[in-house]
Amino acid sequence: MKQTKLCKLISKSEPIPGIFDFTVESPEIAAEARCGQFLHIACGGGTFLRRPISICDARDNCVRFIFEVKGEGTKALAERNIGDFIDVMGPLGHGFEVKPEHKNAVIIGGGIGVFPLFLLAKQVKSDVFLGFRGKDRVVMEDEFASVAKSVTVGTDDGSYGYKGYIASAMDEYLDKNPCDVIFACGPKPMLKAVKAIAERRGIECQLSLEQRMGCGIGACLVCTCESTKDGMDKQLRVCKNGPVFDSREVTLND
Amino acid sequence: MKQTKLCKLISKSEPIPGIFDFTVESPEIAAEARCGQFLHIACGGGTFLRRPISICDARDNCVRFIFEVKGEGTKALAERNIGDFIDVMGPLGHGFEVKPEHKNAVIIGGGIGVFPLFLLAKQVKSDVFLGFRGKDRVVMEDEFASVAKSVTVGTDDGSYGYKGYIASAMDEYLDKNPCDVIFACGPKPMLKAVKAIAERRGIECQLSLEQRMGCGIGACLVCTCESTKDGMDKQLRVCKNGPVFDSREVTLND
Amino acid sequence: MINTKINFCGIEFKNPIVTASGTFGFGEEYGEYVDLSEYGGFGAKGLTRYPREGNKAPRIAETPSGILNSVGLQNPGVEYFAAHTMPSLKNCGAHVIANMSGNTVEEYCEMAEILSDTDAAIIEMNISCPNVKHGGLAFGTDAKTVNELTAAVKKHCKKPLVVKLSPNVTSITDIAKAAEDGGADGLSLINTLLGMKIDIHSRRPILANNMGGLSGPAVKPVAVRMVYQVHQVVKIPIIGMGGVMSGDDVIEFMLAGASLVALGTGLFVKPDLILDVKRDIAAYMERHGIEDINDIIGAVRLN
Amino acid sequence: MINTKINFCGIEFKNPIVTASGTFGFGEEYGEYVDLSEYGGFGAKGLTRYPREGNKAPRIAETPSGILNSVGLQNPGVEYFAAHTMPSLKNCGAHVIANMSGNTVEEYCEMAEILSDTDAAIIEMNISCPNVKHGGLAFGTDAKTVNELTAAVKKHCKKPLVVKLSPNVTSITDIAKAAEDGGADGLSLINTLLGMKIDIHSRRPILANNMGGLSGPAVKPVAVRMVYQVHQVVKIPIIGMGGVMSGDDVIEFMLAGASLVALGTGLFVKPDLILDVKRDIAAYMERHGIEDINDIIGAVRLN
Repeated sequence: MKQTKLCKLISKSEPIPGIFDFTVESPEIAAEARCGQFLHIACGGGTFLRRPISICDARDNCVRFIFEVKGEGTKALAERNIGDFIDVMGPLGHGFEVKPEHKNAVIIGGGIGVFPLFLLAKQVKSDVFLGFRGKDRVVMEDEFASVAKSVTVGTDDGSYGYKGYIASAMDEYLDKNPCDVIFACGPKPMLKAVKAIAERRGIECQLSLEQRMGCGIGACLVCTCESTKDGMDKQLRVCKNGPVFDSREVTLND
Repeated sequence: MKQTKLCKLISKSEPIPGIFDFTVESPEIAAEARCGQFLHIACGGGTFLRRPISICDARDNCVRFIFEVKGEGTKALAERNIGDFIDVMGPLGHGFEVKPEHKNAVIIGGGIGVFPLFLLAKQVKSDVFLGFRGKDRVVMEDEFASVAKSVTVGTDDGSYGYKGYIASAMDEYLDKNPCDVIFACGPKPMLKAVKAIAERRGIECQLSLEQRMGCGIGACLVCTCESTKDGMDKQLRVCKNGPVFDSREVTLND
Repeated sequence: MINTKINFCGIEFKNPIVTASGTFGFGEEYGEYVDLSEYGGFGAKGLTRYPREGNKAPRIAETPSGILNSVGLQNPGVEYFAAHTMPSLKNCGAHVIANMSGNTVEEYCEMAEILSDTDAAIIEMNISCPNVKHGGLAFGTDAKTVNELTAAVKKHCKKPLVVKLSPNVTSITDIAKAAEDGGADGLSLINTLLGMKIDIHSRRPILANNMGGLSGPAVKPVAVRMVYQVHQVVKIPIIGMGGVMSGDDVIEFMLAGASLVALGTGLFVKPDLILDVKRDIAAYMERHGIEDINDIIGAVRLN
Repeated sequence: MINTKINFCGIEFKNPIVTASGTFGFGEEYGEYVDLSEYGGFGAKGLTRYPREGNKAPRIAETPSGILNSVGLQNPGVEYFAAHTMPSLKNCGAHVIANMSGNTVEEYCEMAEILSDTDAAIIEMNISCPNVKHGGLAFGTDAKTVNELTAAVKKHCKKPLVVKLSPNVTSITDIAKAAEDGGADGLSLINTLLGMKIDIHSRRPILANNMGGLSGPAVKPVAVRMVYQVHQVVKIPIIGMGGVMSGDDVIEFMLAGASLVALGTGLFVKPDLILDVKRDIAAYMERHGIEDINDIIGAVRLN
């Protein structure tokens, strides 16, 4: 039987303001975790629902996740101290699928969407594209650089690296380089752009989606996304069928 | 204007299981606090209302309060750590009235009702009666002994000191000793017994009452107790008119 | 310079923040924490034709994100209020919203007359009371009764008459329209949801009165929904309330359709809540470039 | 040895714990956390006559001590359930409570017939749906409609028929009696309270469907009150639900009058909630020397 777990917080940092980098101890989760999966965390602070937070890394009996303080729940979570126990369900969901034919992989992340891509980047030597709003929001560049073939960082405001949307940087790269899969996570406009680029170029593309969640395991049917199919397959469950989907499966409509 | 205050927790202990002894820093509250008054504390832990907790002591810019863990609120409060800030309203309410004619004062407390009597005992040299369920629940005996004329401890089960209800011990004492005021705090059956004894003997008696509270300042009219008067004075506000009342003012009816 | 002034039933409120009747006494106690002039107005304790002792204690039970209460309208009576309380509030710096509850139509009418001769700015009529002459069913649960009661009281009322709606009804919009048709100048909602909490060890309800009214953040989604629905079907302005704990909550009620918003149970937690609320509202208006707070009333757009 | 067996509509439940339809899928997902045989029974996802895609996302919004949801009855249709889902659940070790929602009386009757031929133990009829042939008003808000619908469906139903009541009504007892008079074998309550939450920055409701149903601990006091009121006026047994987060909550509902109690939204927080609940119930029974859990049903005494 699966279980919720009380995991000890063993390291905590705030690499950039409002972004918290947590590592908790859990041999079971660390052993099971696949890239692109998430944890469903009871944050405390008087909030009711758990919060889905993607797994950033898993090794040495520990799981690492990085999150942004957005509301009461994540605020309460950020206030936990080292040594505290955190109530975690997971690993949950269907993550990225790495296949033998993925010889030339591209990973693209935007903003807080870069975190769920790290475990994947460790697993598949890739050309990585990371986009941020500005120089002061750039995070994890060095870590990705240590495991990737190449890392291109861009900022929307041009204050660091490539100037403009990171999907455009990737598109320019694809003009000149072979690629047989794109893995993406980030804000919806970025995902829409990546999906369009991949489909225009005929490249397989896996997208990690977000949605307001309830149970986190596929029972309550609230965190749906629209699929390209009709009928009973029209609404897919982000928590169970995803969070990672083949780009041709989903419409990204609101 | 009055204000809620964020007070730093500077000392914390658990003298007997489930009873927590907290001292917080607050020069303003310490200066204002009168014996028998209470603090209205936001405990956290997802509870909504504040919890009224009596002041046990006030000195050196600090306020001390002792409480029993009874539910989620007090549980969350007990989990606070030294250095944490606690959201406090107070001091609130009408406390004990010490008058010049109180030459021979008796203080009687039962169970967690002994805590609100300590500041009073420091102020009026008294004969003190403290009742507990059993030996393992006896608390603050030495502290009361250090400030009182005499201390008599009793236990319901006879496992320590006087065997039986502490009100009976007081009644026996009053057979042989002069007394011009009784100050009491404790469970309702004890208060009823003390009230009856005082009225039979014609001794002034001040009772500290408890009731489920809302605002804590007299606006919401939920924490009423029944007075011996009729009409608009029938319902008194425990938080504002009390928590300490002259025993002849209140009926102690349910 | 942002404008937070609201014209409500022809009366200018310097800001949209008022208080819910029953949570604020007659202003005296909370006035020690925040000057009453910080409020646009405040709702005074519910009055009855004659003094009432109210229910036995316990009168309150805590529930998840809320409370149940059953005070039972303890109050000194409308005549005492008119003679003593209201005169003392004349210069408090905020409008006083007098609140009245009756056992019969006649009592409501008499109270409206008495209150009309005071300095209260507005008369709020609580219709969640049992109609003694008609089997004790609450006035507020039947549209025809609400219409007739409102029309009758309106004839005796020289102040703006605001009808306070009970949420314990199948169709809040039917009741709202009935009040409007009866001549109400404004509506306030929501009153409390009827609830119960049982002590499992004693097997008895915690409230001495067994049942009580649920308020606090727990009910906010129901309150916002009802304010929205009512705003869609009436032309008269609304005082919204139900679990407000922040300036953001006030904005939410205003977007749903409230012109004024009342703080209530939240005051028990934060006696100076109004100060946070005013600061948050100013920040919101600045962030979104809103110059006049009236622009957000009912400005929610459906998906 | 304590007894936790409950006879509900002639069916023996090994304990009083079930789950609320819509929170538990068809048992598959939560079955990975706790063996389904731990439950007395479970409420399966609400079915409609034909498959439904449901509403757009977001379908959930968090509220203080609760959630709003608007799934919109996404489900594979009653025929799929009868042919595929129910057979796979036959040996799951817990009774299955099938749940159905209709657009018309005819649809309800057809579904009752189809479900009667499955191994579902009980058929639960959700009447909070709009009556398409009568202007879209919910079936469950009018006593006469409820009575007629129940009587009609009962003729087509070979299983115990439990009517699930909406709390969004003026008189829950009128609706409950109407269902009982119509032939309902049991009642379940409460369904969700209608609510709304607005994103103040986008000025839009958070739910794509604008409004949704409020559930979770926030509504528990309303649910307990309604279960109590209904238990006082009907003879048929009740499935109580609304914000259960612990064994103590289950006991509270049973004292109020519920024979079975459903876990719902609480499962989202604690997928293995049933284990805590069963442990707490056993401890309560031991503490109070209760040998048979049936003894506490409706055992609350008023003050």
